[in-house]
Amino acid sequence: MLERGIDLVICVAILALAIRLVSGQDLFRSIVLFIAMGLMLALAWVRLAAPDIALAEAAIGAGLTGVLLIRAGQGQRMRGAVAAVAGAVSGGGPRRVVATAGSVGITAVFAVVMVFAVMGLPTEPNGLTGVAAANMEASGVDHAVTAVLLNFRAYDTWLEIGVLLLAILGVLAIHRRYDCGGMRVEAPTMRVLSWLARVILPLAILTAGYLYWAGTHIPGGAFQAGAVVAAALVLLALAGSRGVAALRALPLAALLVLSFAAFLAVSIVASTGNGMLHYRDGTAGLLILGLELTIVISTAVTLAALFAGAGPRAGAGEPRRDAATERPKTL
Amino acid sequence: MTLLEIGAIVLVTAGAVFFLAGTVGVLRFPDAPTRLHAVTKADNLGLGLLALGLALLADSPSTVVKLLLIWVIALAGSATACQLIANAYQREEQQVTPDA
Amino acid sequence: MSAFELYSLLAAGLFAVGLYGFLFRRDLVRKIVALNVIGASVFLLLIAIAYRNREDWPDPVPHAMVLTGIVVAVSATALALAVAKRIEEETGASCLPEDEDAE
Amino acid sequence: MSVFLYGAALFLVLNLLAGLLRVLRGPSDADRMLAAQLFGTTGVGVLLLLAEAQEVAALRDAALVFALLAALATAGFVRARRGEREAEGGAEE
Repeated sequence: MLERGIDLVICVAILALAIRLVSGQDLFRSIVLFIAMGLMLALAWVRLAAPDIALAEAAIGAGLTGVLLIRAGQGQRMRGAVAAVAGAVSGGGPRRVVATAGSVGITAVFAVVMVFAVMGLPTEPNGLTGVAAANMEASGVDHAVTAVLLNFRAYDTWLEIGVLLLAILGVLAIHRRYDCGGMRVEAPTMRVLSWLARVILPLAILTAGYLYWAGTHIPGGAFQAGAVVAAALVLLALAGSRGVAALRALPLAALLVLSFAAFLAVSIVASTGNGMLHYRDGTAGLLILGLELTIVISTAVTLAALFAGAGPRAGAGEPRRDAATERPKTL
Repeated sequence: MTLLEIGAIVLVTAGAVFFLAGTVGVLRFPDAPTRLHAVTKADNLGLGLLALGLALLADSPSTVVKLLLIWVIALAGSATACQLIANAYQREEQQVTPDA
Repeated sequence: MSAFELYSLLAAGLFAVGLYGFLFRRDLVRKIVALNVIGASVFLLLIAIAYRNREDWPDPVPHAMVLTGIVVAVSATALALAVAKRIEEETGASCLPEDEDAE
Repeated sequence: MSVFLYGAALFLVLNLLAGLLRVLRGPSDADRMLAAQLFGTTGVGVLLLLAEAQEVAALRDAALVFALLAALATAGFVRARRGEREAEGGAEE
């Protein structure tokens, strides 16, 4: 009874938060509401017996996404670009009313269709729980989610790492820089923050190591570990240290592609002829641990570098750096 | 019900009262610096009492250590965040009334 | 009402709300936030379905999908924000040009 | 015992939602950010309670991660603020 009460409160809160954050006028307020929604989502994952997702949400949803959006929103305000596009629909008077009613109407129709689609889901569970459970013995790990990620569906995970790589390449290209120099904007003036960042970094690395190790038998794993380290690196950068910005282009590139390359190497060298990333008997446990370690490193560096790319360019008032002299010759 | 469980209930309840006090403070206090008092002091004390209460129920020493570690880290984070927000607020005020 | 029904209904509603923001708000950062709301709704539906299958040992496959999905979502968000910032630097507006023409 | 823990968790969630009023009202961004700080601390508390009530130890790890990163969003906020002021200062010169 109480448990259902918690579920109900969480669901109503998430929906109300979403409506407010989508419809509100003040961008910063919407972003804070989005961060609050991330916290409520973490509670939803807890209620739906998905502790792995709750861990990822704690590191990414509440931490990294929030700080990315805050930076973007404040940067936009800083450049005075918000006022011009505050309203959902431009114009005034009856035209505006009609347009708003139209957009809400379309959304409402869509919502009804979605509700019917969800209610029409088959009632007989027909998932892969049994198949996964039957193959756990051979997977090399004792935690089902890790087994799916790095053994049963390792191919998907490999391509996901590829997506991360594409995203960072895109950000670096847009940023017109091939290292993370954009992160260097911060002057190290806030001593409390530097203190905290220096305390948090070793603790974050410790936590990441624990999550990495825990992932083989209880909820946790490489992605959560990487995200925690990334968040600590971002905190360090915000405190004025150079963080990943200290990396030159070549080591940065090496760390970014490390995991993708490791998957490629394993699929060529260590797999059986039955398919890519089909591990040989008895090697699965060790290979998974190795691949996970590369995921931790690459995810951490990639997420931290992504943050650098989305931040403000070296001081809004400062003239743009001459790309030709600063850009390293090759990636 | 064992003595430990009763202790846990008392501590967790006390913690919840402090959380309530913090929320009331955030909603009712007149400006940002006073609201910061409510968030940082009341809520962190509440979290400490809650962690202590749950530590009584813990099944292993490592869980107790983890609970206390969480509290200490939360303290450090929220103390820093409090100072940062206060700093930002102060500058904002100065900007609004530059001659004051 | 079971937890599965509750959370999957929430997912349906959340998708519609996110879609509204994505289609009808003009500011690019807002569109990106709305896209994240849509993402959250998809994740919720997947996890709710995993929970329905067996509450004591939920289906690990959707869990793995959502886990990778969250990481992909944050990197896509970062890329989208970088594009939005560049658009703003080039055009001085924080929305797309065709939206401005619609005024 | 678990009834008590669920009750306490529900109480904290309601507390958290009450704190949302401060985000909606503001008036300054600093007020909104301090409300976010309130969510962080309360959220850690809820996760700890649910970890005990549902007997899922991993939720304590999630609480640990939340606590570790509690100041991240605030740091981003203050930094962006500072950049904003520097830009304004530069424009005045």
